[in-house]
Amino acid sequence: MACVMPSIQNPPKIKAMGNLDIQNLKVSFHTREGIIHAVDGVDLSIKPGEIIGLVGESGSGKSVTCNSILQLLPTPPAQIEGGTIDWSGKDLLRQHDEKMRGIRGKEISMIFQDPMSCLNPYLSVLDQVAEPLVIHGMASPTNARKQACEMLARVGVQRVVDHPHAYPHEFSGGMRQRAMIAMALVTKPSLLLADEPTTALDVTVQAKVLNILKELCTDLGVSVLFVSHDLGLVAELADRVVVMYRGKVVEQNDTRSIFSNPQHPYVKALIACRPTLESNPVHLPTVEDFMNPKTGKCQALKKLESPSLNLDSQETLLEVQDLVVEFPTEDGPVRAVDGASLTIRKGSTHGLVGESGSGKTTLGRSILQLTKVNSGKILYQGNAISLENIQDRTRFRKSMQIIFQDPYASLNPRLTVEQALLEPMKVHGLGKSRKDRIDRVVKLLEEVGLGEEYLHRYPHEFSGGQRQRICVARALTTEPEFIVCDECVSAMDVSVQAQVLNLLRSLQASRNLTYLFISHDLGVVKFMSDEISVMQNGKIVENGLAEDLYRNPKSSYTRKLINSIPLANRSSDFGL
Amino acid sequence: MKKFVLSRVLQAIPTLWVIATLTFFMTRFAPGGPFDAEKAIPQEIKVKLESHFGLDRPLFDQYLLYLKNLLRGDLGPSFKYPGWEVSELIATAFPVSLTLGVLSLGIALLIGIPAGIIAALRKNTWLDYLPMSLSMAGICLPTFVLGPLLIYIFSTQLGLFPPLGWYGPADWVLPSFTLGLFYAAYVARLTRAGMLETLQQDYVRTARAKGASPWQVVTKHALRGGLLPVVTYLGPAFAGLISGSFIIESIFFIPGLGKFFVTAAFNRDYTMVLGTVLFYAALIILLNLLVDLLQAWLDPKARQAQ
Amino acid sequence: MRTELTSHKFHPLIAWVGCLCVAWFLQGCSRPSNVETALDENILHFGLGAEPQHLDPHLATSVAAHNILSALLEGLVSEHPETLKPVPGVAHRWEKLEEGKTYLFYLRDNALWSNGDPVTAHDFVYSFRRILNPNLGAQYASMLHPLKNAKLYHEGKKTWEEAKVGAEAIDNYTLKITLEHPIPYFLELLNHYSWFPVHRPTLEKFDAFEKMGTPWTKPGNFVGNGPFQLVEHQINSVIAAGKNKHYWDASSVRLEGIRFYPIESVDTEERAYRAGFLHLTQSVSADRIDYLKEKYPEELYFEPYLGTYFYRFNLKSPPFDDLRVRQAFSLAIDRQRLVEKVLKGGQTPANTFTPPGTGGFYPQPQFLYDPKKARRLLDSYLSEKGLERLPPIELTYNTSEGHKKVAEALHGMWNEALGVEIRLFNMEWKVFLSTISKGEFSLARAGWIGDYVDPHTFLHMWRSGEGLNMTGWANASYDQALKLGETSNSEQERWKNFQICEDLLAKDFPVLPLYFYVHLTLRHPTVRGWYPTLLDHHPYKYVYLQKEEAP
Amino acid sequence: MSVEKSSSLGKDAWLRLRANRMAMISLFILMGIILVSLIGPAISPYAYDQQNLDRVFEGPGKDHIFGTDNLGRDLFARTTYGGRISLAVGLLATLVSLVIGVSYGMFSGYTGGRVDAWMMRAVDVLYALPFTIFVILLMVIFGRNFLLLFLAIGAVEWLTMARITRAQTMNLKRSEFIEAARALGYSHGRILFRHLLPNLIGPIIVYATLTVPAVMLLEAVLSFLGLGVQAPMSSWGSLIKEGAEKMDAAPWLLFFPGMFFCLSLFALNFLGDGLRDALDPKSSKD
Repeated sequence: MACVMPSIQNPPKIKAMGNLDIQNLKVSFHTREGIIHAVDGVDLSIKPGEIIGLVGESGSGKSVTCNSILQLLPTPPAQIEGGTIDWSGKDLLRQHDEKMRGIRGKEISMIFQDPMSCLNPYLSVLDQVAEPLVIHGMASPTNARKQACEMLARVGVQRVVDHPHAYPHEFSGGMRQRAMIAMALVTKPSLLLADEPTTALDVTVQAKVLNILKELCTDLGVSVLFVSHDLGLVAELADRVVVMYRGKVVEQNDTRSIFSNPQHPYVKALIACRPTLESNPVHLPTVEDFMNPKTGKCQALKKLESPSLNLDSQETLLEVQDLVVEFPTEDGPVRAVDGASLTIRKGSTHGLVGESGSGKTTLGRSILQLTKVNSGKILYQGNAISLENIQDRTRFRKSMQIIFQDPYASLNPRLTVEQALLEPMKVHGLGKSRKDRIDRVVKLLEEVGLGEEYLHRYPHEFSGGQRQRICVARALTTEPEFIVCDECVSAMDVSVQAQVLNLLRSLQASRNLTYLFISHDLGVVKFMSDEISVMQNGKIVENGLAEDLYRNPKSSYTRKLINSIPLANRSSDFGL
Repeated sequence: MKKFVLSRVLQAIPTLWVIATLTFFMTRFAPGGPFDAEKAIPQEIKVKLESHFGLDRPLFDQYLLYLKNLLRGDLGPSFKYPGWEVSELIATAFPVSLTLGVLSLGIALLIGIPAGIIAALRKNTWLDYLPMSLSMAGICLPTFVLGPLLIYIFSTQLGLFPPLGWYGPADWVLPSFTLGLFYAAYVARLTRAGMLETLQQDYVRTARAKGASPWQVVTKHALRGGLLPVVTYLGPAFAGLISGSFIIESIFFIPGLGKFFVTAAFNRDYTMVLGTVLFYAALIILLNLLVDLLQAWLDPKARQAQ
Repeated sequence: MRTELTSHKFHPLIAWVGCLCVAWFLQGCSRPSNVETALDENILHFGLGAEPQHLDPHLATSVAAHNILSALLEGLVSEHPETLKPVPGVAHRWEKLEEGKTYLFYLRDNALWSNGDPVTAHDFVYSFRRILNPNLGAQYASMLHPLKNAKLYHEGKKTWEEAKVGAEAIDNYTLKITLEHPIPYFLELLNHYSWFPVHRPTLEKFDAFEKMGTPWTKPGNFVGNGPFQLVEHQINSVIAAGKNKHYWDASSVRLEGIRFYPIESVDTEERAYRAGFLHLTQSVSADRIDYLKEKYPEELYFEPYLGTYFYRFNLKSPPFDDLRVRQAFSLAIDRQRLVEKVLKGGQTPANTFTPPGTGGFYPQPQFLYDPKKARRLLDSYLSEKGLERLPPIELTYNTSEGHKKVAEALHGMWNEALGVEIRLFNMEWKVFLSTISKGEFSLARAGWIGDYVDPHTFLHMWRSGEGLNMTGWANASYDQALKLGETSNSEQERWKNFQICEDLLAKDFPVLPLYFYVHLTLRHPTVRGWYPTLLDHHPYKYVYLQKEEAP
Repeated sequence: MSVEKSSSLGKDAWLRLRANRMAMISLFILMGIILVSLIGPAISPYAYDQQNLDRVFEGPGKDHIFGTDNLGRDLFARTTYGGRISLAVGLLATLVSLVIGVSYGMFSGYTGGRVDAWMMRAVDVLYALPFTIFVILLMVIFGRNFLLLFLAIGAVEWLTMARITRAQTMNLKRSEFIEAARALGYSHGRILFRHLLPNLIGPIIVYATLTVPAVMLLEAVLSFLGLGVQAPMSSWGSLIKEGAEKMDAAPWLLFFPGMFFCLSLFALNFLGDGLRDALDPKSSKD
C-alpha cells in the first residue's frame, strides 16, 4: 500500500467559491475534411478543493474539454455545439470575452503541457510570472514581482530570485514547468487546469514537479483538473479519476476504485498496456485487444517470461570504446559524452537510460556518425567506421538506421509516405524497378500495420503512432542490421506506445535486428532490452543484464531513476 | 558580446578592402573618363588634368596610393567638384539623407506594422486583403509616380505641404511618405508572415489563459517574435533608404547622398564613386551589426548564441 | 487564431504629441513663397539647371557657371541687356588700332574688387597669363588664342616673357591688347568668362595660379569684381550671391541678391516655379509645352537660342561612305513636321548648319525635304551595290527623353520614306562620348551651342582634323574658306566665305542638321529688365523686381 | 496506381489552390493579362511603333481604345507589346535570381561555419559594388546582348534572395528530418534539393512575387544605361516612366500601363500567397 492519498489525510481548506459543473459539453472541429466531434456530451464536476484526474489518449477530447472551460479554443475551426459550463453561477460558455478575461488567470488558471513553448521566450521569467497579478490589477508591477519572487521561491526556482532578468531558455524543462506552476498559482485561483503538465519531462523531474504541484494546491486550497494520458501518474495525485474515450466520458470513480475495479474495457486496457518493471511480457496488450469484443480478453495481463536470449553465444555487432564528444560553447567545450564504452551483441536490444542531458542521445547519434566524435573508437563488425569514400558511406548508411523521438519532426512534411519510403531504396539501389520498389514499400507498410491506402498521404495526416510506424518502415527500407531507437516512444500515449513497442519487438524477431534502445523511461527500456547501460553526465555509470539491473541496482543514480517512476507504474497490479 | 562585435569589425576590414579593390578597378575599366566632354579637350590639356589628379601614373601605383590615403582616412578630392573633398561632400549630405531615412523608415514601420498585424489577425478575410493591398500601393506606384502624385494632391491642390526643398519640418513630410510607402509594403508583408507564425505559438495561448486582453496579447507577447523578420530586413532597408533615394532627391530637390551615388558613376568621378561605395558598404556592415544586436535585444536566445 | 482588436486605448500623451507635430508642420507650410518675399527682399530666385562644376572662371565650362560668374565678375567690357552689344565694363572706353589688330582699354579707376582693392590692368594680364598657363590645363584657354603669340605660350613652347604675348599693362589703368589678326567679333568674345579677371592676392594665397581645385572659389574666399559677391555655396542645394558694395556701378544694381538653385529635373523645376519657389526656370520640358501654354500663357517664353541640333554621319564605313545615302537620309526628313508635330517648342527647322542671323549672317537654306529624290538616290545606291535593301542602320544617341523622341520620330520618317530599318541605341553619356570619339557609330546624335555670336563658332568644328569633327570628313576648300571668313575684316567677304562653307556641308553631307534650339523658360511677371538674347545672357545689374500692376 | 502517384503533390496543391478564391481570381487575372499581351499586338490594327504625327496625345476613344502617345502611336498596342517584354523579363529574371540566390543561400546556410561567414561577406561585397559601373562594364565586355539584361538583373536581385534562403536553411538544417535524411545515407545534393528546398518555398515565393515588379522597374533603369529594351520597343517600366512625366497633361499614358502593372503585381502576390498555402500539405488542416 504505497500510494496514500494525501487529500484524505489532510482535508483541504475549502474555499467558498469554485464549484465547476460541466453539463453535456459538445465541441466540434470544422475542417476541410469534415466535422470532427471532439467532445461529445461530457459531464464533469469539480468541487472546491478537489483534485480530479482526467485521463484519455491523445484525441480523446480531454484537452479540448479543458480548453473550452476558459474559452481558449481557436474558433474557427472549433465550435461549441452545446452544453453549459457553470462556474459559481456563471455559464462560462456564454460569457463575454471581457468577462472571461477577468476569470482567466484570476479565478481559473491553467498550466500547459510543453513548458518549452508555453513560456514566452522574449520575456523574462519573473515578468511572466508577475504578469497575471498586473493584468488583473491585483498588485502594482513592483509588488507583483515581489509576490512572483516569493511564489517562485516556493516552487523551488531559486534562480529567478538571484537573477531577476533570467529568460526561459536559460532554464531546464523542469524549472520552466515549475515557473509555469508559479505563474498559474500566483493569483491564488480557485481552480487550476493542468493540461498534461509533466508529459514532456523526465521521470525524475516529473516526480519533483508533481510533488510541488500537490503540496501547493493542498496548501492554497486550489481545486485541480489534472489532465494526463498516464493513468499511473494520475493515481499519484487525484482524488477522483475521469476517463475519456473518443469525446465521451467512459468511466468516473474515485481513484482507488478505478484502479482496483475498472469497469470499462478501455480503462482496463489503459491499466494493462503500460510496460512495468516487474512484469516481463513478450507482447504488451494494446487498447485494441480490449476494445475488440472478439479478442477482448484480459489475456494480456498474464505474465509471460520472455525467452531470455543467450547473450554470450551472440557475436558482437558493435563496440564503442572510450567515446568522447564535445560541443563548443562560449565558455569552452562541453563534454556531452565522456569516455563511454559499450558492447552490443547481434540480435539483441541494448537499452540506454538516463535523464535528459545525460548524453545518451549524443552517444546514439555519434554511433551513426551524425555528430562529430572527438576521440574514441566505434567498431562495427570489428571495423572502424569510415565515411571517407562514397561506397563505404553508402554501405554504412544502409546497414545502420535511426528512429527519432519525434516522428513528426523527423518526417519531411512535404513528402508523401510513398516518396519518403521509395527514396532510400532508390539511393541505395534496392529493388529492380520502380514497380518492384513500390511493391516493397507496400509490403513494408503492411508489416508495420499500415495499408496501401496510406501511400499518398502526407505525414501530418497521420496520428503520432502511425507516424512512428512510418518512421520504422522508413528505417527498414534499407534492410539494416542495426537500428538506434532514440526515445522513439517517449512522446506517445501509453496505448500507442504499446503498439510501437510490440511492432519493434516483432520486427526484431522476424528480421534478426539489433537495437540500441535509448529512453529515459526505465520501464520501457526494461521491457525492450536484454542489456541496459545507465548514463549520467556523459559517463556510463552502470551496465548489466536488464533484469539484474532493476533488481539490484548498483549505483545510487539507477536507484533514483527507479524510485522516480510513479508507484502505480512499477508493477502491473499497482500495489494498491 | 564584445567578442562578437570585435570579430564582426575584424571581418569588415577585408570586406571593405575587397570592395575598394573591385570598385577601383571596375571604375577604371569602364569606358569614358572624368574629363570626357562633348567639347573634346585638347590632348595636352587632358594630360595636364590627368597628371593633376595622378591619373598618369601606372594603374597599380594609383591603387596603392589610394589605399594608402584610405588608411589615413583620406578619400581624396572629387573630380567632378574640384575644390571639394569627397569626405566633405558626404559629410554635408549625410545628415540630410539620415533625416530622410529615419523619417521614411518610421513611416514604413508605422504603416507596415499595424497593417501586417491586422492582416495576420484576420487572415484571409477582407481585413487581410485590404491592408495588404493598400500597403502594396507603395510598390505598385513607383516613387517617380507617387512623388509627383503626392505633390499634386497635398501641395498643388490642398496646399498643405511645400512641393520641394529641404528647409524645415514641413518639407520632410512628402518625401518621407513617398519613400516610406515603398518600404511599408515590405514591412507589412514581413510583419504579417511573422505574426502568423507567432500567433500560433503556445505562449500566446498561455498569455490568453492569464487573462491578457487581445491588445496585451498582441503587443506584449506576439509582436516581439513577429517582428524579428522585419528587424532582419531593416539593416539593408535602412542602408537603401539612406543611399538609394536618388529619385526622391531629384523630385523634391533634396541635397542628399543619393545624388552623389548615382551621378558619381555617370561622371566617372572615380574618387567619389569609391568614396560613396565605401561609405555605403561601411554603413551596411554597421547596420547589419546593429540589426544583429537589436535582434539579440529582442530575442534573448540570440543573445546567448552570440 | 482569432482575437478581438477592439479595445485598445491610445495613450493621451501620444495624441498630444501628434497634435503638436501637426501644428508644427502646418506652421511650416504657411510660410510665404520665395516669389512673394522677393519683392521686399529684392532677391532673384534663379533656376540654374545644373550644379556648376567650377566657379573658377578659367576652369569653368558650363552654362550654369556662366550664369553665376557673370554676376560675380566683370570683364573689360560688358553687354547691353537687349542686344548683347559691348558696353563699358571695367574699361570705360577703348580704342581700336591697326584695323582691329590692337586695342587700348582704359580702365575706370573706381572699379574695385569686392574686398576694396582696385581692379588694375595688371590683374587682367595676370588672369590671361593664368588661363594660358600650360600647367593649369584650362579647357577654354583656346578662347584666348587670338591674342598674339598666346598659342606659343599656351603650348609650352615659350615662356610668357619670351613669347611676348599680346597683353600688356601700360599703366595701372591702361591695357594694350595685340591680336594675331583682326577679329571682327573680338569685343563680344571678351564677355566669355575665360576673359574675366581674377584677384591675384586671393589666388596666390591659395596657391591657385597653376592648380585647379583649390578652395579659393568657396564663399568667404572668393573675391570678385562683379555686381554681386559669393555668399553661400551648398552643393546641390543653393548658391547665393549678395550685392557687392564695392562694385563701381553699385548704385544702379537694384537686386539685393540672387539665389541660384541647381534643380536638375525639369519637372521639379517646373513645380518649383509654380509653387513660387523660383522666378525663372532654366528650361521647360518639351512635353509640357501645350499644358503650360494654356495655364501660363503670359509666363512661358520661347526665346531663340544659338544652337543647332544635328546628327553626324560616319563617313568611314558603309553605307554612309556613299554620298547618295547621306543625301537620301537628309532629304527624307520633313524638318518642318518634326518641329511642329514632335518638338512643338517653337524650334525652327534647320535647313542650314549655322542658325540664321548669327551675328547678322543669313545663310541660304540647303537642307531640304524631298522624299522622292531621296528614294531615287537610295535606289541608285542599292542597285549599284546589288542590294535588295540597306542593312539595318544603327542610330546612337545619349540617353534622354528628348533625344529618344527625335530618334523615334526619325525612325518613323526614314522607315516610311526609304524603307530602311533603323535600330536605336541609347548610351549613358560617358560611354556615348567615348564611343563617338572612337568613331564606333554610323549615325549619332549631337548638338552645338554657340560660344559667341558669330558663324565661326559653328563652322569651325568641320575643319579637317578638328577634334569636334568626328565624322571623318575633310575638305581643303572648306578649310580655306573658313580661314578667309575667320580673318577677313569685311563683313561681306566673311559672309561670302561662310556661305561657301555652308554650301560645302550641304554638298557632302557629313552632317544632318535637324533644328535650331529655342530657349524655353518660365519667367515670373515681376522680373523686369530681362530680355531675350541669343546667348541667353542677361546682365543682372539691369534686372529688377516689380510688383505686377493690376490689369 | 503508379500513374496516379506522380500527380499527387501537384494535384493536391491544385485542389487546395482551387479552394482559395482570392488566388483563383488572381490566377485568372494573370492569365488574362498574359493572354492580352500575347494576342494584343496581333489584334490591334496598329503596330506598336506605327506613328501618326497628326493624331498625337489623343485620349482613349473609338480608334485608339487606350489613346495615343506623343508620336501618335497606339497605346493599346504599346501596352500589350510592352507586357510581353515586361512579363518575360520580370518572370525570367526573377527565375534567374531565384536559381542563383536559392542555391547560394542554401549552400551557405547548409555548410555553415567559416565558409558561410565568407560567403555572406561576398554577398556584402556585391551589395556594395556600384551597379551602374557594373552594368556598363558588362556591356563593354559582352556587347549589347539582350540576355545580359537577365544576367544584370539576376546579379543584383539574387543577393537578398540568398540572405533569406540562408536564414531559413540555418533554421531548418537542425530539423530531425534532415538528420534522418543524413542517416539514410542521402547525398548532400539530394538533401539540399529534395528535402530542404521544398520546405523553404514559403518565404521564397513571398519574396519572389515582390521581386517581379522590382525587376520590371529595374528594366527601365537599365534601359537608361542602354541595356535591354531599345526604343521604339516598349515595356511597362518605360511606359510608366514616360507616363509619369506627362501625368497631368495625358493621364491615360500613365493609367493604362500602370493598371496592367498593378494588376499583375496584385495578382502575383495573392497567387503567391495562395501557392504557398497550397504547396504546404499542412495548410489543409485549418
